[in-house]
Amino acid sequence: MQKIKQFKSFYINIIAAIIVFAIVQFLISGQLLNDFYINTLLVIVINIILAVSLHLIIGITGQFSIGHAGFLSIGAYSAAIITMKLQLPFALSLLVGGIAAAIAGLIIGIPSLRLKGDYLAIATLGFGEIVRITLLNIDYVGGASGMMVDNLTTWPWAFWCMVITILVIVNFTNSTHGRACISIRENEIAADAMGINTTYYKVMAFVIGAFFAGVAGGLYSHNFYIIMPGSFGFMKSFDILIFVVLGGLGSLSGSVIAAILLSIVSTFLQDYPETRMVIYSLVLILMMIFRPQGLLGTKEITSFFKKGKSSDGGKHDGKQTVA
Amino acid sequence: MMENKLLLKVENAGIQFGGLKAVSNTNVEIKKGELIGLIGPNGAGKTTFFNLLTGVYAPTEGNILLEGKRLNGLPPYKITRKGISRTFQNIRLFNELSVLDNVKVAYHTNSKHSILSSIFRLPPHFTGEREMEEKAIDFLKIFNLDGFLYEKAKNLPYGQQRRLEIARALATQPKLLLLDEPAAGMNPNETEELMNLISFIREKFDLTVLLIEHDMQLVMGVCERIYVLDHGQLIAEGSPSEIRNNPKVIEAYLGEEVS
Amino acid sequence: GCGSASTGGSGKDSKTIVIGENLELSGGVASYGSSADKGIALALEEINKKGIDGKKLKIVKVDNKSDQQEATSAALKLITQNKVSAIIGAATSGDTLAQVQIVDKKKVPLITTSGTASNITYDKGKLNEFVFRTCFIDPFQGVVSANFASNNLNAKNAAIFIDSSSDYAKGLASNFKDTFTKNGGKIAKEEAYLAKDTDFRAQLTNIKAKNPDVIFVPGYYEEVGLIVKQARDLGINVPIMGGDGWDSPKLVELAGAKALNNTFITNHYSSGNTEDQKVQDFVKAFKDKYGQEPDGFNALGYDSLYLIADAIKRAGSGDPVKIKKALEETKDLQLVTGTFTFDDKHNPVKSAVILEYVDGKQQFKAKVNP
Amino acid sequence: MLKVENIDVYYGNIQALKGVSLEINQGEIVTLIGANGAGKSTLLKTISGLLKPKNGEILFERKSIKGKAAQTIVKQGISHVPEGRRIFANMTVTENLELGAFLRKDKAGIRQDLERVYQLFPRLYERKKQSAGTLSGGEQQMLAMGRALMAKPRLLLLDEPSMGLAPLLVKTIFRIIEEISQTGTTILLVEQNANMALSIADRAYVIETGRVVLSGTPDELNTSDQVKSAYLGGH
Amino acid sequence: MEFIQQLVNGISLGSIYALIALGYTMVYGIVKLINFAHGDVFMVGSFIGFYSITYLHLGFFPALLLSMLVCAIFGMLIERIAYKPLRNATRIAALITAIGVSLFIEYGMVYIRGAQPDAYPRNVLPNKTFDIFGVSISSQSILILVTSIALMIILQVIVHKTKTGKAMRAVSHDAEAAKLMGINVDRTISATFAIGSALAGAAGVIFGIYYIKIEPLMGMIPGIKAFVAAVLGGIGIIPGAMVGGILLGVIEAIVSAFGFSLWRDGVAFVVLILILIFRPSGIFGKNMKEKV
Ligand SMILES: Nc1ncnc2c1ncn2[C@@H]1O[C@H](COP(=O)(O)OP(=O)(O)OP(=O)(O)O)[C@@H](O)[C@H]1O
Ligand SMILES: Nc1ncnc2c1ncn2[C@@H]1O[C@H](COP(=O)(O)OP(=O)(O)OP(=O)(O)O)[C@@H](O)[C@H]1O
Ligand SMILES: [Mg+2]
Ligand SMILES: [Mg+2]
Repeated sequence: MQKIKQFKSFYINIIAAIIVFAIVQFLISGQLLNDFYINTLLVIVINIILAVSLHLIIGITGQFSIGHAGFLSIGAYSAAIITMKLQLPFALSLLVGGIAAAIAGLIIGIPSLRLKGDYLAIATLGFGEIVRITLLNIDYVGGASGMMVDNLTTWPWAFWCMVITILVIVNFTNSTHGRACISIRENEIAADAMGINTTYYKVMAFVIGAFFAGVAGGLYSHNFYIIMPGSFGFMKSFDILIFVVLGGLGSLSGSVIAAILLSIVSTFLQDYPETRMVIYSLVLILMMIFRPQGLLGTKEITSFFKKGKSSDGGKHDGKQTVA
Repeated sequence: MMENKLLLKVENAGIQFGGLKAVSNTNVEIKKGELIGLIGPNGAGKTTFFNLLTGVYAPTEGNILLEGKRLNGLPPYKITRKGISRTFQNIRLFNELSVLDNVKVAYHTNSKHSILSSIFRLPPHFTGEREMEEKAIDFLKIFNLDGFLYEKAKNLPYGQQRRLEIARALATQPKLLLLDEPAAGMNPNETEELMNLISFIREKFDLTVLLIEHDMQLVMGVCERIYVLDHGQLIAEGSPSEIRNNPKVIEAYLGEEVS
Repeated sequence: GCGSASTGGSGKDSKTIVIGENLELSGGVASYGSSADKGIALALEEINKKGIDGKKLKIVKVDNKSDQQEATSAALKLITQNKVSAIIGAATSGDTLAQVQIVDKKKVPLITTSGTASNITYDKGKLNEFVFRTCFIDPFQGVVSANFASNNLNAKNAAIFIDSSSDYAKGLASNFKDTFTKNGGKIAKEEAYLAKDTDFRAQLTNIKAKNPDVIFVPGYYEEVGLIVKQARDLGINVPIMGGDGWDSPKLVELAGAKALNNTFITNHYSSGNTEDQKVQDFVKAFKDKYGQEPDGFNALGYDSLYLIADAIKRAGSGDPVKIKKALEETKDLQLVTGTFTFDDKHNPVKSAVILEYVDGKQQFKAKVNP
Repeated sequence: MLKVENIDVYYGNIQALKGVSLEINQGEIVTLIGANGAGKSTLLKTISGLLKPKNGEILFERKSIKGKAAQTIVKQGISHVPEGRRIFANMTVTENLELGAFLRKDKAGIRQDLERVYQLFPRLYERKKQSAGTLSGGEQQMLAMGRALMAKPRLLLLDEPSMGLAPLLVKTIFRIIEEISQTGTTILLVEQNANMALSIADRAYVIETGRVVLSGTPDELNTSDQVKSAYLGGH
Repeated sequence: MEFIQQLVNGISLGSIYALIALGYTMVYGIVKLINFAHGDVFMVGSFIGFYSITYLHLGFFPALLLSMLVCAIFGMLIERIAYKPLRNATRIAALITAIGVSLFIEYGMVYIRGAQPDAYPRNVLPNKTFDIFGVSISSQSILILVTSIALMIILQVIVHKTKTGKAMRAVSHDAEAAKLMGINVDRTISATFAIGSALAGAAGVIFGIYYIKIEPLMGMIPGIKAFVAAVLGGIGIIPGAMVGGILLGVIEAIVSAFGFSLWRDGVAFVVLILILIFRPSGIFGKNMKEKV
């Protein structure tokens, strides 16, 4: 029974993805969407990949990481080197970007074994800055002035990378491995006592998360003509973090929705140059004040449609309590 | 005979925090299938002793042997896989996970499907997950928790949380089960139910149980043998009636008369 | 989508011509972007007072947050949504490079106010046809400075202190170095800093130890002001030189008039140049509007819009391709930051002046033609 | 002394107390028994101001304290020893005790009470420089009670003071509760250890899923079959 | 000699970090909030000092006090409006709010006065440079060091010896239990923010006088650096902030002295990560392992 259900939802999701893809592709081919809208779509898709990959690290595994821009930049630069310096195919560059970032994830996963909470946060922030400063000092990739990159990211590439990212992370999360990660988030000591190799899963979360951030990096660098170390500072990490938290920590669909909404808000605010950041920051503050648990809390969007068998204890989390 | 096989042997084990010898020089032997009590005043080092057994702390002296194999210095998850599982004095459930998932996590060590099979949704993933679910539900049935499978753990009433913790510990399929004050915060009536439950699972799963408890009714009622710890040292060992009348224990722990 | 129902500003007989402004109005280099913005706003007022053959200019401003990703998307928006006839911006090379391929593909001219990297207009032997710049390119100033150091200051040992996060500074520095060594001088020490740094004492201490005759600091006034001050505090009294990035009244406030004595810069114009009416008018108009002295970025922004206005006038239409063509044909156009003629790489050919700071005032020393 | 009238208390949407009323007279020990989750702790928290009732009234010495902030209620003479001790883990034993007297200004009185607490709990005296987090459970419970006494309360609310304590200490704690009561402090005691609680109480209330279902003297309750089977164990 | 000069450079840079880190660490220690807006309160403090010196013609001390006062009020307002509603929410939610507040202050300031820098007037405090065996030390850098140490001591006394300080620590461990002691939690947290923000304000004025240049985004980098300094020393520990700050300053100066100025921040972060790996709670941090 369970098995059939899982199979079914798996294929329903894939079919839904194909339909979305086809519609947008049709609009693009029919020139019904101009370049600006296409670019906005690509920005959204890249942000979704980033949000979902960080969601695995923070939302699922509970590792407070604020250096995601580090993985993004490693992916972006590695991919750019593959296409621009070595003249190899774009597809390969995405893969290499992912792998390079995953290796970095492995390395930064190691301090995570000893550090917790805010200390881990600052260490990962430091990691992001170290990556940025290193790039700044490598002349091969242009140092501070950056590196020109051809525009190769197209809608199909971006879209299917996003679908794969979501599928992999959803499938990982909804398995015993994902539950192991969640148990670390919930209570590391108990997880350990239940025989979960917490070291392994923490590092694994970093590696998988970093891999997809790296892929996003490849898409990113091939979409914006130029990459510079300056674009990958901690503010970029914060932007990604904001998607995850605003969507609801632990909710994948929440991260996706937040990434879409905030990308649109940000594009929209370009028209209000004097006040854009003031408005943006107000939006942030107000959202957090009125929905501190994020847009979806810890729930997934699907649970709003399903009644009955809810695994989230529905009404119980109306208000945070004093206890 | 199976029954008399030595399961756990603790030789001169101890641990020091800074200057404080929280546990020192303890020698404990537990045979397969026994139900043992560990009592002692507050701060005697009982929980710390559990922490030594489960690898939360590595002993600074002595040895801990499970079925003759040394456990010293192993990380907790490895010790769990070798067959020691526990509950905590202050409940440590996975609060945001459902009751069912709490138990599934504990069964994780026994699952065989790899990360790749889960990511690609290969057949082993489905068989593995199904087996886990069935097993987990079986455990929950024993504890009468199968009515709350999809409730978040944190939303359970206290008594049920305690039982869920025991169910979860059982799901790792341990040889030795350590219970740290399982009856704390329960009224006498609930305590009695718990006593029966502990006896029942011991029989059913062929378990060895070591439990810490301050409720003498429970300890004297179910334990076959009792160790008494005071100031980090074992001061007595024996059957409930021996312990009840041991002057040292009375002085340090029980007080004048026991009801 | 924002669907800012564009009125098709570039329509053939429309009364207004829409110009896009893609600048760093927030983020790391917001101060440069918003400086350019002020200059542009002043120019817009003046131009629209007279009109261009009966037409008026309208500016659509977009903030690119000092971020390349945003610059790309802003350029796309200006072109496809607002249908602009030309774009001004960005203020920095990186944010300009992020738009180059787009404007070339969409055939809309872009003029950067202060993006000095050479590959903005001409890259790997290929001209980026629709891209122009108002500022100098780097080599010229570096060469002029080096010659001045060797010939007028008789310097033999120079130290260079570079803003490593800026192409501009790196370009100036490398040309200075080449010319200075060609002149028989020696570079005693090279040190670097990054934009937004505030403490330069460590590097200056290293420089001091080498006893140079002159220090070349081709950065922007925000950091240079502090560098000059800290250098003097550490007892470094030798001449210090720099480029047009220094030109701002803030420099004097930051460094202090006294510390600034014995420093020299290359610039487009001298605000104290009483002979040049254009400069005087600009300085006065700027002061009237904003109540402060203009800086180099203000002037470059101001000139950028005038360059476009002039091209529109000659093109006689708001058609982007025609404007581009007219821009290419700009000849001896007298503006505040010099006399403009674009070379075949779309760089302005204009002369430089050398200025000395004396008690906080710029004093004209020499004029150097390219 | 304390009068609770018909209060309703909610956690978000769930109602934890449904029209609870009770009364405590000057100098009494009143005990509250009930199963896990019955709402005992909720009631204490509501009295001490940590939770606010939606409806109903709470009068302390005839004045309404309903909805007042916790710190105001402490000032009026109600001290609450919360469930789970809640001592300040990184502070020393002495500092914890001093915090108990936070609102008091009489230095001499505070000194005296400190002495008294150390007399009641010699164990705390031995550990006065130790940071409270490293105390054992029983020591922490003593500290929590000592800390509450430092406020010199007229009404002391105790939430499961014997939880997790060794038998000897349970006896000690109950002895101390009686001692405290003899000095004139009124006590509202929540206990799982119903036998013990009833043995020292003047009156008792039984609470079940948010409602008071029974009340009376210990003798009356001891003879009630309902109470016996539900709370006192089947002996 | 040159090396000693570099050490002196590093210590004066480090004392500025320390000055900002003190307020950071104190707020963190009590409220457990990484208050990213702290650097921006520092910026606001700097501007208040600037305006009161240039427009109100106040001297150094009055300007310093005014700035501290205004920042204290500003800090309390921020807490009341933005952080208080999130007191029971997750820490990470509060962190995002703090980032929002930080952006709001930065760009609110840009909106009000533009992004251009301003320069502090230089006659506020006499600046003498002492030349000791070729090492130049400015009287201002000595002043900064002395101020930081003095403020550290005052802060330490406030937190550990006064009643308010005890209340602060109690609130930091368990706010609900603190209420039961009669502590007014809201007021205590307000006081914490007031003191922390006043320190940031003081740091802002001193920074302005020492480095001259102030601008709306000036709080970002020193804010992050100060946070790093606080973590290095053991976040929440007041003397730790001091030591962390100085250490960070000295590391930066030495890295620059060896000619790797572009790697300066990178090295600082590498040192941070290494220290954390070996001492996961910073130099002075007690490794408070959760008791099981
Ligand atoms: N991590 C630690 N650091 C320092 N001291 C510790 C630590 N863990 C335990 N202790 C000390 O060791 C002693 C034994 O503590 P333990 O928790 O084992 O007591 P216990 O016998 O379980 O008491 P209780 O019955 O109250 O639970 C106590 O004095 C405690 O303060
Ligand atoms: N913070 C909270 N949020 C939501 N529900 C709560 C909260 N605290 C308690 N409850 C619910 O309110 C009810 C009463 O709880 P309370 O803690 O008052 O019970 P109790 O009688 O003290 O039980 P125990 O013997 O376990 O201490 C229970 O159903 C409990 O689940
Ligand atoms: Mg214990
Ligand atoms: Mg309770």
